[in-house]
Amino acid sequence: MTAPTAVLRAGTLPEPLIFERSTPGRTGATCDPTEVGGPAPADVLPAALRREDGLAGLPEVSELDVVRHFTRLSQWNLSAATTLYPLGSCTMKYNPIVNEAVARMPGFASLHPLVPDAWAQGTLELMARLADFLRAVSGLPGISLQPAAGAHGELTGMKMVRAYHTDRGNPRNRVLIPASAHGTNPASAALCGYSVTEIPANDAGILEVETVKKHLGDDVAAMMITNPNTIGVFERNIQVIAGAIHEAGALLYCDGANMNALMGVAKPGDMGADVLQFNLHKTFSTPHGGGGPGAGPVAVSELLEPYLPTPRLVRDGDGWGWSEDFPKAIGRVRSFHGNVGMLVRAYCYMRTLGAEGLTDVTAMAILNASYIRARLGGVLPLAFETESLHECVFTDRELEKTGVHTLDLAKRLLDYGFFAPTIYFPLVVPGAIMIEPTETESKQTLDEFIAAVTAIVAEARETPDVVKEAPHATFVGRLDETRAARRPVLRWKPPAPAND
Amino acid sequence: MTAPTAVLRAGTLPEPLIFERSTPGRTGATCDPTEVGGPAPADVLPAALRREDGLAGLPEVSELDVVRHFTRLSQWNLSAATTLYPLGSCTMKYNPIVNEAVARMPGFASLHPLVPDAWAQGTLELMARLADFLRAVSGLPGISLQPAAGAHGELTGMKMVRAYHTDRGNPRNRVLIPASAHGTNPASAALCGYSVTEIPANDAGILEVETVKKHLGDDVAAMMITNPNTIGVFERNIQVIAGAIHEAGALLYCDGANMNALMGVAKPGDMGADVLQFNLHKTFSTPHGGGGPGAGPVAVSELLEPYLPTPRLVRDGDGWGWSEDFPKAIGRVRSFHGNVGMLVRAYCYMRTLGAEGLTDVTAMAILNASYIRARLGGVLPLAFETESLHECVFTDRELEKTGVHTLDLAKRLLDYGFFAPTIYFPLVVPGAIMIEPTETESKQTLDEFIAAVTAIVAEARETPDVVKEAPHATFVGRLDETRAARRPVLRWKPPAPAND
Amino acid sequence: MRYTPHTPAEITAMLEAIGVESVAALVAHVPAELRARAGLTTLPAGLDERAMRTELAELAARNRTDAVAFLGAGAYPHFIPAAVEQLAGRAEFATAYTPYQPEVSQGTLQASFEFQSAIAALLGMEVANAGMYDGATATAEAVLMSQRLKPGRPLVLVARALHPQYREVIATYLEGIANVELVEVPFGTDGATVLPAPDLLARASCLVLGYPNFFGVVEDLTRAADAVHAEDCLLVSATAETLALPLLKTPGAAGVDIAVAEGQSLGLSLAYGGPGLGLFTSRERFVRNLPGRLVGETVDVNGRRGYVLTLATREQHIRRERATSNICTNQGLCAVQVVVYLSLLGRHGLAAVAERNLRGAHLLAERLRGVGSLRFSGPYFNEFVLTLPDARRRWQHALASGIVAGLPLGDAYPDLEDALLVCATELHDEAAMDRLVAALGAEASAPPARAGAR
Amino acid sequence: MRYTPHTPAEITAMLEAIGVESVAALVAHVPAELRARAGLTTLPAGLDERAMRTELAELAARNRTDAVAFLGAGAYPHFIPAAVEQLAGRAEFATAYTPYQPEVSQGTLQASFEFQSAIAALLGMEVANAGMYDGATATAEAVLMSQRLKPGRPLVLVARALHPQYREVIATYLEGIANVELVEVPFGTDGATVLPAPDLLARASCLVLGYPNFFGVVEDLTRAADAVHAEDCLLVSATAETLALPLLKTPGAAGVDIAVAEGQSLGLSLAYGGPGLGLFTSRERFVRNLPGRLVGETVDVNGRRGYVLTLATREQHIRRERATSNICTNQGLCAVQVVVYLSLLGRHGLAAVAERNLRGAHLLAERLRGVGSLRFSGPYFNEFVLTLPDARRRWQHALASGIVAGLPLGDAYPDLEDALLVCATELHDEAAMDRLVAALGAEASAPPARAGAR
Ligand SMILES: Cc1ncc(COP(=O)(O)O)c(C=O)c1O
Ligand SMILES: Cc1ncc(COP(=O)(O)O)c(C=O)c1O
Repeated sequence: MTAPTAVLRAGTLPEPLIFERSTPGRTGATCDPTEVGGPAPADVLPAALRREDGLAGLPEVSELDVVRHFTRLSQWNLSAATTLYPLGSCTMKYNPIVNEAVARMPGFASLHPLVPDAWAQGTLELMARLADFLRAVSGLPGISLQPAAGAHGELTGMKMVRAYHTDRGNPRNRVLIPASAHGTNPASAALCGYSVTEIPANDAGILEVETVKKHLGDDVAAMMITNPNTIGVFERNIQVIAGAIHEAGALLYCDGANMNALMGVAKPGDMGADVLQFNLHKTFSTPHGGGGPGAGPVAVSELLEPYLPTPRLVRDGDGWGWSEDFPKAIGRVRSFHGNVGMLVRAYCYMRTLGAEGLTDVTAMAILNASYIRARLGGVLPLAFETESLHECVFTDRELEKTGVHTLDLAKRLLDYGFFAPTIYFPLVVPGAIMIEPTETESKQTLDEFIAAVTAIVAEARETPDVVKEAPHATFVGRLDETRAARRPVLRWKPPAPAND
Repeated sequence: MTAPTAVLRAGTLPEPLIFERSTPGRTGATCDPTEVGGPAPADVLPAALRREDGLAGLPEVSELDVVRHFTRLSQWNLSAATTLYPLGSCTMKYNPIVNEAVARMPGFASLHPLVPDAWAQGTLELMARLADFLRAVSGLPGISLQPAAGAHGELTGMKMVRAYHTDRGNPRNRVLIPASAHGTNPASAALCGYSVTEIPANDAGILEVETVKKHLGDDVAAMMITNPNTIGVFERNIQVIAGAIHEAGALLYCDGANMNALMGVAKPGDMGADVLQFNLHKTFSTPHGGGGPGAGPVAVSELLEPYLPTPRLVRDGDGWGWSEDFPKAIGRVRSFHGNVGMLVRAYCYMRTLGAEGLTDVTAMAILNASYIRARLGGVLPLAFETESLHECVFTDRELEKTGVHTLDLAKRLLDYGFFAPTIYFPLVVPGAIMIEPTETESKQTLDEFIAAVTAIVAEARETPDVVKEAPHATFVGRLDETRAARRPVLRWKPPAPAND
Repeated sequence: MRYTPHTPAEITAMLEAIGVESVAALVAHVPAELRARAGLTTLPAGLDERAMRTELAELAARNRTDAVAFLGAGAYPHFIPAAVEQLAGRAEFATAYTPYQPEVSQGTLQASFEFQSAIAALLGMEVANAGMYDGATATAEAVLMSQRLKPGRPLVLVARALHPQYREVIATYLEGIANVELVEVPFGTDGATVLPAPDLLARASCLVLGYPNFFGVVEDLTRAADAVHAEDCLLVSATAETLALPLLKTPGAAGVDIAVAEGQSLGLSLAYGGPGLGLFTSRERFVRNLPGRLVGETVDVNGRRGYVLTLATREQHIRRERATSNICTNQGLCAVQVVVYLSLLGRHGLAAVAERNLRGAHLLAERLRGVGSLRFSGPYFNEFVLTLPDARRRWQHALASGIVAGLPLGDAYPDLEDALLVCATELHDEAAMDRLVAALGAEASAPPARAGAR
Repeated sequence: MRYTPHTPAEITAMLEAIGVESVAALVAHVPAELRARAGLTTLPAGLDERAMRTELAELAARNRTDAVAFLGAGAYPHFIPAAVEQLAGRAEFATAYTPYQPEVSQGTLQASFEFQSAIAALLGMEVANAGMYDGATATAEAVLMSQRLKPGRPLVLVARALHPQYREVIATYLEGIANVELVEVPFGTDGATVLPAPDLLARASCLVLGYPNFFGVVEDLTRAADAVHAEDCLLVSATAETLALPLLKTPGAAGVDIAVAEGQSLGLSLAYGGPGLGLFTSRERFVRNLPGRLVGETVDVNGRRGYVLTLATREQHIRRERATSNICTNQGLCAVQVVVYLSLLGRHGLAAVAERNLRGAHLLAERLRGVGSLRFSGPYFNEFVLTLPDARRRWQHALASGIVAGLPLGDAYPDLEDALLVCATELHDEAAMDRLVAALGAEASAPPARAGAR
């Protein structure tokens, strides 16, 4: 048997792949296929259409095996439920447990999407109210809840932009995007057949009206702006820029991933936005799930309402129903009606907090980020000195001199029990360290985090190798990403090949 | 800030006491006390009856503080859901997750115990069926589901024994208990006003008829026998012993904690038992909860039925109702009707497995214990060579020669990622190591455990200090129990005293 | 089989390692007559998970939990935030056992230590143990502990206004314990217990009072403590509605010696009366006489703080027939759940919820004034005794419209046949109150009939 | 406030550290006109947890989930063992994000790797990614990927028997992508797709078939692959009812190039259609063209096995406008839940549940024989098209007795106005089937009325 300290490190239990736990013939949950009559598969499926490998390569384990396996695995994650997870741009706030319980109520969870509308009035009413809440927050009149995530909302929004222009005779072919934008912005624009022109910001990290104007033209379909932008700075010229964009016949797409900074502060509709996606998993606290599911509703101005995806929720007597009757609509962007389970959670969150609570969310998110910015300002240089809102971005410009880079600092933070900030994004900041604490963190936690960063910067000077070789205290050490990409091993394979 | 390796050990996050997370004025969940009318407390409670300390000493934390705190704490436990937990006599089998879900259904969980019987027919029917199941398993006709745990069942049973004898004119004053019995047996007898005579077993670990007879007399109220006994050995003379006990006018109490070894093998009723407690949290898989809640129903022969606790469940038309109409009953042993939530879980378990499944449980429990016994027999000496059933007991007789004791071996097992067996019990075995794997463990897990014990015994010879200083890989090192007992610190105290 | 993992091949390999031919051979030494009769013939066949859930859903649906019940009387409907069960129910808490190996049980142990601390603070007492089965057994154990502390005394004094089930359990526990007589102490027109005469107290090991008592009335523990201590007797308080304590003078501040309580109100679901949780607290100097488990602080080999079970020499597994109690498995997970609840609501949330209860119950009492009258004049928290003519029949009448109008007291107190024990918590809104008033009042003008259905 | 922890004192201290007077000062640089209009005036006031749950319970109760629906058509009611949601829902999985720091995200990463492995095995394909939004978007992405792999081809061939919503999503995604025409391929009397002529295939990047298709019919992928590959075109299969695959020849074995599917059937609740999960698999040599995240195996500095996100140069955060897809947040937790389900049922349980579905649906079809007839002769799994006179009105009639008798097909296929798409899974027992037969059949003897309510 292996030496125990390698097997068990401070209470963290090891665990092989679930496939490696298999024993031929073992099974967990099952049912009796013959509990009803009816023919056997071989009686009704021609041999040429039948599966022949007996599902080789799928696990053969007991229920207890499964429980232990995934319980152990779960303990290898840091998560917002266990520690500060200050990933900039991701808004890793507390995900209220009660919202999980509500979403799992059979009345919501067991509803088939194709029941007659009359049988789904609870969910439809919830969706209608959520749409109203999103109207209130965005200041825009048209809402679609269909998109599954932020990028999907961007795609949906840009499809509408294209439909709008096409409707006017020319889809146009360029989209302006600030250099600091999230990667999904250019990718979404490209998916809609647009080429991307990158727009630089000024030295303060802010878009200048003149720079935008220089790039505008009648081939420009839209400009995509994130506000506050990815360095956490409010684009204070937004209204003038919007005017210029509109003057050029283009539309303003607002990336709403940072709405956490805006509730009670400013509405995109007032800024001149024509279309915007929400990231409910950020602003409205649906759990991130290790990468989803999220929800990316879009909000649009009146101009774009005719193009919203179908089906759309419409009044039907006292209740609600679905309508396809929108000839200019871009059509569906996914099956059924969206990630409804996540919409339920977001509704619970907004309903719980209400107007006052959501306003407080933004105020406290800004306070927390500003506090970190102020306290760490002397420890690491800020990427920009400009006032920022809900997050702040530092650079490793100074740190580098010790041979320690942003990546090392991030890894070392793991040793202190924190998840790392977003790093090397936005791309315009060399060695970016982008910190978004969110409003649900206490001052104590922020102070502990500040102390950790401060300690690491000191370590970088005094014992740089400790930082460069970090993490030391995690379940596995620093992982070899180059090897993973060079010789990709993307699945476990059964010892005896399954399909030939 | 403290050195990180002390702060975070391999993914295990540190956490202070919840009180140490408090900030004056902070609050988690709350409600608006004035959402209804009605007077303020000061208007209706005289000052002399009002609380004055403002609840000082209770936590002042946010919901996220609470979530992180208890999530982190939970990760410091080993548990049956994370690893083999081979505590002898405790039957740490897999606790099916579905049973938790059923017990939490509002229909069961939100039922007030004083609703009219007609409103509780679902729960009453479940209790009636569970009682039937327990009749089938024990071979005894009378059941009370009231007791909250095994020891409480013992107390209930011995109260009935006393009532029975009192009814016949003399409560008698002695109870015979084998030396290997669980501590709750003598403690329960004593709580019923009996003195205890300890009965030795023979060299094979088995009770001899003659030994029992020698101690019997007309002052003996009962003998309490665990079968299979705490070394896992079936008391093969049980029927003759029961005869002798009955001949002396005494009763046979069977400690049913080991029923996991008997389903489909032997029924206590057939052995001559007059009264027996079940430990549903052992045999019938309700989760142990870090020490409860459990459930300790009692089963009795016809002789003792009149004495069962009240209220008793009786037929009421098509349904069920409660009746106090049993003049000889010992009365209540607790409030309401038992740990009903645990009864629901036990019912789910028994209903899922059915006759065949429960029989298989016992067969596989015995197989697993026999396998460990066979494979470890060459590594550690058995306490007794006698055939055993669902658990096996080793001694540190040989190990001791290396300076390593049972306690050290137990602590070292923790480094290998296993919970330790029950140790130093039964008291009749010097340095006892009592292993009960249960039927839900796979051969792989047993093999890993066997390899770990084998490796530790080798370590004891080669590097005994590694074992004596264990555990090394746990969240905290070996804890100083002597200090805890000598200067007891039993609570956190608020810095400024609360109540004076 | 559902939860047993071995394949036939594994079983064969294991039998080979053991050196027997079959699984049956492993039990061949059990007497054949026993084996022959051991078949579980009357048990049904098993069910898969889907079928089992269907059956259980059908059973659950036979319980009426949808209707409005104004029932307390020892079990209190309160709102439980979702985080409470979610956190306490985490598998690592739920599927561990008594923390015999503290190094890998710090989760349970620290939570238990926090539980003891929070309970001691809530009751204003010096020490709390890690929990008992329920409030009733905790009360009985408090009486037994009093007997150990005052061994010569032949009497145990129990208020008649203590929860009847608690009194019954005390009686069951005392049965067979030589030379102790249980004496009931009456209550006055205010619903509070009339303090026993000094000569009675002088012969008693303890006086047990409910706090609030069964009628919801808040006893004056301070006065009781003075009287009781003057005769070197012990005062035991037993609280069934522990959510009253955020507003009431603590037992500790009042001078109580042993304060016990039922923890169900603090985040545990009703579950038809169990599992609940017995809270057990006392003066520090009695600690070696406490029943049940205790968790204490200590350090590990590296000086790091940690927690262990301690003072185990009081307990059955060490002391056997001389133990302070026979309790072994207690209600561990309920204690974790309670400390999660106490943490989540905290100092301020607890006070708010308690105040909401008090306000609602007093509002209800006010609204019921036309229907009946308060039986007792003493102060109360969220429960009160309503007397009204023909109470039983009116109660039946309300039941028919889906309302349980409290608990008729006649069974437990024949002198209170015309009385209902009515409870309103934060779960009862004004609409529910109106329904109760209407249901009980509807008949107020009808002529009272004799002999209502029971 | 509910989820913001600071006390006034803390806020003051923090403002001091920042060096401003008030929280408002922190947003003073935002243009005043914007701030002036920013009030959330139309939002209601907040609710405490109890009131919020009451409101949501009331909404949930307005949905009818109690009745019997024979609905599939892209979302399938299946039994989900309790362990599935319990394990996948553990806070450490649910509240982490994309594993950017693999050293503290091994739980998510290893589970994702296992997911990829299990999905590849289930579909018989060489590689699987970590998941897409749903089956429809996965299908659209498969078409886009085909376009990347066969850049010159002007056509995309899509079976008319593919789920209509999947077809719509493909159309939406292709809109604005220059020079691609979408061509629908008809189905035959067996309900299977009639393979397009070679000249069409030769101009197409891919042919997309449902497997089973929207009518429940099992297409012959092997034949299709041969025909498609003969013209150097790609075959894409899209499976909406993935629980059919344990019984069907795998897409991989049939020679499919890109096989996508909807994972909802594998342990995800219906939730009114989302979140589901897009499964995306292909040949290994296409791996650098895959959309979405990929998890790969590697080692740490000590040579210990571990998992990381890999081949990220395909993705938007590196490649931006040249990425293979714009997807970022995917459906991570759904993927974890699916791999828990696949593990719990495993090789044998999956086969058993699939067989139970097939048997039940065929039994139902048999019982419906008197009421209507099967529209298509092709083999099917758990879903089939029933034609019956006056289908719409009969469907309405069944609805009135609490039964959704499948999905009327007339809206999506005007040529199938008289047809219902009927699905039966393991959740439909014989009693439910009898109710359906009775509800649809009750009118069988009545004279068919014209123009039923729609
Ligand atoms: C600024 C910004 N825009 C867009 C997105 C994309 O959102 P999603 O990941 O939900 O697709 C993100 C997500 O990280 C983001 O931070
Ligand atoms: C043999 C035996 N008897 C009795 C008991 C007492 O049961 P409980 O802990 O449920 O009170 C135990 C529990 O450990 C036991 O092992």
